[in-house]
Amino acid sequence: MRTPIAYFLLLGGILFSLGTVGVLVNRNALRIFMSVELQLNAVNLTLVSFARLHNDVGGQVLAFFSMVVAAAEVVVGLAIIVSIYRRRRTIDVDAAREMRW
Amino acid sequence: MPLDNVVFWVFAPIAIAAAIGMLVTRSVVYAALFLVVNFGCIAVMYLVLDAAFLFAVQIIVYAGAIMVLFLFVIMLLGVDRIEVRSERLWLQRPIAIVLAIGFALEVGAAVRAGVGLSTHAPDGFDLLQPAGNTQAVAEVLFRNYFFPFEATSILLIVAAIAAMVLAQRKVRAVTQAELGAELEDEPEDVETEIEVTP
Amino acid sequence: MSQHLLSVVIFFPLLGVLAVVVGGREMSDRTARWLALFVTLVTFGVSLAVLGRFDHSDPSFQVVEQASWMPSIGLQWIVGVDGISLWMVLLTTFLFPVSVLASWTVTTDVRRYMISMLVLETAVLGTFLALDLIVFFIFFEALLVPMYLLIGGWGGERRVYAALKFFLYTMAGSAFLLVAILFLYAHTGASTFDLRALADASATLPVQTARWLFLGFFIAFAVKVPLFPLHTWLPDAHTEAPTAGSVLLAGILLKVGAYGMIRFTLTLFPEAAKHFSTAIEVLAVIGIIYGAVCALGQRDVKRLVAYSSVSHLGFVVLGLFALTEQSVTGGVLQMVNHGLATGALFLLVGMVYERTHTRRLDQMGGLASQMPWLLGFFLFAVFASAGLPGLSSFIGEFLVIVGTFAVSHVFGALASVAVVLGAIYLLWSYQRVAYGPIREEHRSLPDVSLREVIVIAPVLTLLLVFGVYPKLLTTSIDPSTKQVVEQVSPDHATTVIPSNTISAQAGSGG
Amino acid sequence: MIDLAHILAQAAPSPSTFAPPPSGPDAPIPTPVLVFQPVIPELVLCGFAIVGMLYEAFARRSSRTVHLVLALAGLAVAGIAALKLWNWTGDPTVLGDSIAADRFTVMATVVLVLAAAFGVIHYTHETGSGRLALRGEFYPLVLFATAGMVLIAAANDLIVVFIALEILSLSLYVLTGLGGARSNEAAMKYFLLGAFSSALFLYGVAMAYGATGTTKIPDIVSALAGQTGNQALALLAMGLLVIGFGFKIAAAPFHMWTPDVYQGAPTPVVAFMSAATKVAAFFALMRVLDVALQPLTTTWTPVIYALSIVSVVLGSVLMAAQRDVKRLLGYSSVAHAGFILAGLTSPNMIGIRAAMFYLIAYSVMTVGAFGITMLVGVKTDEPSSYDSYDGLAARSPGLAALLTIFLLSLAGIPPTVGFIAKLTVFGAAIRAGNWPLVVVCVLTSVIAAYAYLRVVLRMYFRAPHVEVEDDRSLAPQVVGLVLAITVLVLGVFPRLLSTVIESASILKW
Amino acid sequence: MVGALVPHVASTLWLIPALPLAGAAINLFFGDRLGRWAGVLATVLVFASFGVSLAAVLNLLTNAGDNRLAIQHLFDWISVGGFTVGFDLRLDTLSATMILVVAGIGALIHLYSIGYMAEDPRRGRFFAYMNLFVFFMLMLVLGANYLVLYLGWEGVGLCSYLLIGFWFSEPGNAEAAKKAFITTRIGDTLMLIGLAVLVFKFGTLDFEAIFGTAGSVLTKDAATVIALLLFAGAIGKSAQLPLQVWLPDAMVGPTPVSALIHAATMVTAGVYLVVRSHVLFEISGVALTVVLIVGLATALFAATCAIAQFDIKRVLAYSTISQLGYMFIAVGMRAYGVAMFFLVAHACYKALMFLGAGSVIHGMHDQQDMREMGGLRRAMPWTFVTFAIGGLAQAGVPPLAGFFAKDALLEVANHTGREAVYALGTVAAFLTAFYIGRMICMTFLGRARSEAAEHAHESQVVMLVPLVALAMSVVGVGILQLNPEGAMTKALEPVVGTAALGAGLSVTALIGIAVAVALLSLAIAWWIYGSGRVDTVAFRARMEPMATAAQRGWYVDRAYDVVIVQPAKAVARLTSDVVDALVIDGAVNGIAGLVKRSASGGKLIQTGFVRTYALVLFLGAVLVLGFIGVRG
Repeated sequence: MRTPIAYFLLLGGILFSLGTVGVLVNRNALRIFMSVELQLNAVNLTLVSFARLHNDVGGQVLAFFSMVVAAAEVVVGLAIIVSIYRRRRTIDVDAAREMRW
Repeated sequence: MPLDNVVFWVFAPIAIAAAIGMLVTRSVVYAALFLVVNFGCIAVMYLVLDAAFLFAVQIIVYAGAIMVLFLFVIMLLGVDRIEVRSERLWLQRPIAIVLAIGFALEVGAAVRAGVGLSTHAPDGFDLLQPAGNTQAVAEVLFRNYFFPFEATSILLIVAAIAAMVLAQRKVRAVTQAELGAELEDEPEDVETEIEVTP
Repeated sequence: MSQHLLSVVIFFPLLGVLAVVVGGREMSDRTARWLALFVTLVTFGVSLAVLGRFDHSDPSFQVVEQASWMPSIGLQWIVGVDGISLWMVLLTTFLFPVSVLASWTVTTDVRRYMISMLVLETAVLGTFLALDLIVFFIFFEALLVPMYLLIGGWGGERRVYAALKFFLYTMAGSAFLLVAILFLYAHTGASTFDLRALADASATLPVQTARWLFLGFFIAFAVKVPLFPLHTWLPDAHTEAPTAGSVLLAGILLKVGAYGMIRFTLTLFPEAAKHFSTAIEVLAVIGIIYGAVCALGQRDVKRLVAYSSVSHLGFVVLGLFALTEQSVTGGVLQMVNHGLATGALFLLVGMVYERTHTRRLDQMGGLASQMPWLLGFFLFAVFASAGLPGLSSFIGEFLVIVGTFAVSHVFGALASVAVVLGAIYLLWSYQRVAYGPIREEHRSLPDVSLREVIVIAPVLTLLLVFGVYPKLLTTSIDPSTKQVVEQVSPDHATTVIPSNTISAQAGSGG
Repeated sequence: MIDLAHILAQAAPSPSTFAPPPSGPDAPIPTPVLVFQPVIPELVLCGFAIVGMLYEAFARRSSRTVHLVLALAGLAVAGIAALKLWNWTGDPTVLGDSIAADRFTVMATVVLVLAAAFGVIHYTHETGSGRLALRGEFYPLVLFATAGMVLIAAANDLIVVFIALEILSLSLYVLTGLGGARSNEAAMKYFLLGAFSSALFLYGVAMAYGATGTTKIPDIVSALAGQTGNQALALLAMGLLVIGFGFKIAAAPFHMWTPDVYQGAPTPVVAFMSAATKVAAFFALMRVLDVALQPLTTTWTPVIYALSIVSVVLGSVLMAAQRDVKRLLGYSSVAHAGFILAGLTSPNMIGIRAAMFYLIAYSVMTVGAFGITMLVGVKTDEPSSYDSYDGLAARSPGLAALLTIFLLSLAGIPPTVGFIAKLTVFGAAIRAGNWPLVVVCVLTSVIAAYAYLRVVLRMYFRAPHVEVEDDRSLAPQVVGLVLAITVLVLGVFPRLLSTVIESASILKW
Repeated sequence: MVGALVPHVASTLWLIPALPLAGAAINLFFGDRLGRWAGVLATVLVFASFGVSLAAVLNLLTNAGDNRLAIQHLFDWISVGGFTVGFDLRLDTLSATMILVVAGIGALIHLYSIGYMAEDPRRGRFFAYMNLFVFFMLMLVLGANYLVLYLGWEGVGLCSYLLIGFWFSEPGNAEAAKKAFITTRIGDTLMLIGLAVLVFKFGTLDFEAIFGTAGSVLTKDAATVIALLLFAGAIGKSAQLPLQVWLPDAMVGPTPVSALIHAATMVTAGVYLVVRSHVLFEISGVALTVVLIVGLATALFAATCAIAQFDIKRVLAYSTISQLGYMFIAVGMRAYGVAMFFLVAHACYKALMFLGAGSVIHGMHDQQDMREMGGLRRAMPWTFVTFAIGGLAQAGVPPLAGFFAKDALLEVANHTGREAVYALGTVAAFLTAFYIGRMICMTFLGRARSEAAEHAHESQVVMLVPLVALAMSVVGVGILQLNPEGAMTKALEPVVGTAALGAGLSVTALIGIAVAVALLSLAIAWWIYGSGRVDTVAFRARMEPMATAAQRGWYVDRAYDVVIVQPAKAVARLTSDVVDALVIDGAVNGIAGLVKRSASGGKLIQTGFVRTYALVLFLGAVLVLGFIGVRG
């Protein structure tokens, strides 16, 4: 393949940063969580690119693991969000600041 | 111009655009859909990177299962209607963006120093996987990463239990204070709470 | 038993604590008091046994006890006694029964009170006997807690503020001490905290380093002493503390600081000690005069005594850092004497307070006509504290002045100015308390009770005895100080005092 | 299970003597030698957890006693199994180098198991006294969390670290939420931030992989040492990993979740997680820093140095302004993270030992402290607010005395273990030449002492001005007493612990 | 060593101070129960002490002149690193003179006190203090080194404090007592510094050693410094200018106290000190001049004050100051024998006059104002006669002791070519005679000017006996020193050496002048105050404001108060209330406040918004990575 591997890595980095922005600027718990998913995907991309760089399938396996983990995380995360919504009738994270200082 | 180059330059922008779209769109549903698009692009990248197996998994697990789950929750909660975007923390966005850019630059610098912007992946990757990518992945998985693989099983059980705990609405004794809080929060839960509270 | 004598001295009070704790709520206040008294008395007895086994001619550490404690960092349990610590220990074990007996009037939470007292005694004894820097530091820190509880729990109106201030002030000081100790430990290569070993090893340190470490040690002790300008915790703590608390603070805890100076700073960093001596002497002299002047300005009798302590401890520090044998011995002597004299003063102030329920000078007066004996004792203590010859403080002050004079005429002269000031503020306050017409509400106050006589009499007696025959102390103190001084400044040790022996002979002839 | 392991061991050829990769779609995949003894504790924990789960699922009305017994049994067996590994003579690393079998791990396991046991006991009491609704799933989740923690301490492979991290995190998210409204909020905060930080951590793993082409610590260290590794990426990886761990150990500036979660989560859960999470994360961190990134020592020590300073200062100063004991303990956990990091600035055995000692000491103190806060000021809206502590000494002297001991120990006043712990870490730091750091630490510990003393002061010198009552039941007080005695005994005879640690502080890879 | 020659003396010396000490101890604890026997006990013990002293002195005099020295070493008081101070007693002719005066007159005054204090409920305490005083005074004069001397020195100060303030319930008394102690303490402190210098120079405080080597050890300047520091102590104790202010106020104490402490013994300790240390003064020379000038100034100053007083005791107080001035004049002229004789004589007649005054006050029911008296000679003849004898003695009427003393002094002044001293001395003598005359006239002559005066009564026998005894001593003691080279001087030679006299006016001429002056001034005094021909009130009015100024001691007190005392108080208040409370402690609290504020400010970061937390977390992440990037 002709594309420099760095491009993929940079793409991953950019996506990760975008995901970060999403985490930071959103007030909607679901959006935040989606952004986290974006980050994880960016990481996966990075892993796969490195796998290609090293000529080592291991990287892909790692990405696979991270997908599994992501899946598990999603389950729990969504469950938490649902329970939050049940209790507060909103998933606006800024609403939850009873504890501070 | 070789194919993979074309593919990259076609899909990378789309992926970024989709990500940005996810950020800026007003509706959560759209955001989810943008994310699906992004995942798709990434899947394509996997293909370019000779990770056929992951390409499949990406499509099935992410674009398929996970995002559907998301959409399902969105619908369940019906939060797509009420979407307040006003920013109370006025410094939050600028700082966030600046930091993100900084982070990206740092990663970029590391990559540039570490990998080099023009380094090409060595050839002969397919030689390592005579029986195809899936076979190779499985081999590595079950040989070197046997134990992590086992560990993930625990993870999944935990996730299942967690979901169960959080999902089921068990009646719970509440302290006076909470009861007060509940009263404001969710009127319809009150009587259930009260009747079971000794 | 015999080879663990010092450990017994240190930890015996904890047995009392144990007993009280086990006794629990069932134990009556009365029992608790008597128990505490008994325990402290026994401790005193044991310490007398130490005195018995002490060889006065031997300047080095005796009855030493050494055991590995935390080998991973070379921490050891080393305790030993020399001519200096011996008297600190005896002073402690002597003042504690007195304080306990003086606390008979405490009625709230007696059990917890006595527990604090006993824990405090153990901690103090530990500081005086420890020869391992960390062991010392442990006790040094540990004694903050019971004192904190005593002040905060049984003190005056602003007790909480005073207690917290006392605790943090001293802890902040000791922070530097800890760092210095660890640094010393890490950089001398001798991976031990044994004072004796480090004293040799510290000689290898670069001069600059040694000086910084010296400061680290010194600040901690300067706060404890307290040396001007680090003294401001003292008035509050003294004023708010309960009687026994004040007695122990003034009598013993301040000595911990001075003791630390002579035992550690001088021993470990002789060069630095010499290098900083002048600066420290200046501070000490300022403290002497400043404390006296502040005392003059007080309206609260306890505060006044507290400031007088600042002045007197200035004497001690001056003596220690004038680094002549006379001055150092005088300093140590002054530590004991001040402990007794100011201890007595606080005891008596406490007795007066228990009757009049005021500490304000302008609300007393004429008490001498109502309570001749109590005020008589008071007067005795006042003159003892004012350094009247024949009472103990005089010898100490005189030796300090003489010794200092040999080094610096100015400091010697300035220090003796405090003699006048001392007389002024002490007599002034005594006059306000004892003389003049008596106030109506004080007409029916009772004179000293038998218990109070038993409390105060021994202290006053010692003041007289040590004043007339200080040799009791000096015979054992002198060799140890001689050793220290020779180590720090060999040239100072003896030469400053021209000993024209012939005439000295003629003097003591007959 | 052990037999199975042997059989497998016989069956499979050793990875060193691999046949050339067989071709063909349905050729069997040779698996590496499987030696399971070192992971028996984890397996036991999971096993009991599953049993507990099944019981919860199928019992009509699950009894807390059964759960308690099950959980304690599981923990006990796990602990014993771990102790059996003390003299492990087999390969230092097993299961394809993904698990390290050394005393370091054993140590961690024992501590974690104990912490979990206390958490379980506290929870049982709390629910028993009706202050908290019983959720049978608590017990299995705690066991799973413990398993994850043990795993993270034992992990010799970054991906395993990551998975274990997720196991314990997911369990803790849920456990955090097992309370009222506040715990719900706490759970959400903890989860969102946790997910965010674990993404960073994973990115770090990826970078490590990119730098060295592997995630196995032994290979990483050899790669980096042999300079075959890629410096720039390795540094990036190191940074990201430190950040990920920093979140778990609550080091500033990654600590923000701590006070809220500590305040919001049910006290028994906090008692467990405050101690266990720190222990697990720190043990893993030590493995990563002192083994995997050993070649980069000169680069990571300054980072740790900086984090340490920020943590102690921020933690101690903010403690001074608190009005809620659980929150106070939250910030104190930040400060303590800083102290431990100070110990780690000496990148060698001394630092590791100091940190281990401190971690164990901290676990005892914090578990004890939370155990007492659980009992104070029950049946009030703000049980852990300072107001509930006014006049505690007069109300229930026992609790006051115990809490005082723990607080003094946290403040590092001798003769408590807290002092010895501080002594060891400061000693380590100074030996590494970082005396300025120690000066900062010591001074801030004075501020911290002020914060703790404010509580002591309220307990002893203040008259109660709000109507409060305490739970004076015996069992938890006995537990507290045991811990308090431990605090004092270890403070007076630290060698009891230090000697053990000395022999346990050798990391194998 | 030398003392060893008279061991039996040396071995009994301790008994002399020990006896009164025992009395003090007993009376202090059991005085209340002893009742009136307290006084008896005290008196007996002092008499015993006097007996022992007498025996010791006689024993001492059996030796040849140079061997008249006995030293008893009781124990080592201080011994630190080669610096040793023994608790030593020393008996030589000088201290012999002193102990006889102290014990003898002390005994008589004790006897007198039995009567004087008969009604006082606290007489147990009183006699305890008195005995204690005698003890300390004896230590002072017997001390064989400066430290023992200093012990006595401070001790008598203490007793003076206790006894002046004995009736402390009256507001002024305590004030006076404190003033006395502190004023003298100022001098004492300088003296203490002097001691330090001595140690620094000699390494010992022993008289023998110091005086033996002083010539070789000390330079002139060093000697001057030491001498002046010691003299400062003397000034304080002997109430010389500028520290004379305390003595007049000290008169609020019981009269026997004034007689014993503030006339006969303690105040003369200064003279004793200077004579004892004459070696140092002589090496310096300058110091002697200073002593002379101070003495002269004081003598005149105090005399002028004495003239204007109305309080009989204050007259005596100022006269005492003035007479002490005379003694210092003698010392300043190196006429130590004369000075010592003056001391003895003065002790006798001044004690006599004080006791007389006491008897008067007693008879007048505690009335001390002479304007309220008059014509008492009829009511109390014994008192009148004895008092008159004392007065005439001080006025310098031969053949009474005072005459010989003053005459010898003036003769020395004249024959050593100190005309100025002679002249001024004579003036002072004139003034002395005048106020003595005035006092006698206002008190005993003329007619009773008040109720009390008419009903005044003679005192009881126990009080009159001492008066008579002292009167006789005043008459008889003159033989000790009929001229400057009299027996006293001879006796003191081994201690103080001799000073040769030059030529001047013939002795007879001097005597003539002296007597003439005395009689003339007495006559004038009688004409003004005794004859009744002069309206004293109008006369005084004419003298204003001089009179009042003199009565107020020329406002020295007021000046001190304005210039020193008040400012000092202000400074003290300022230091404690502002500097310490606000500045130094303020700094401490400031730091604490800073921490608190930063805490309450810093906790605002913890907004409760989870996104803020994330932001901070990410910020930290970026910084960490940046940090690494920069470093790596």
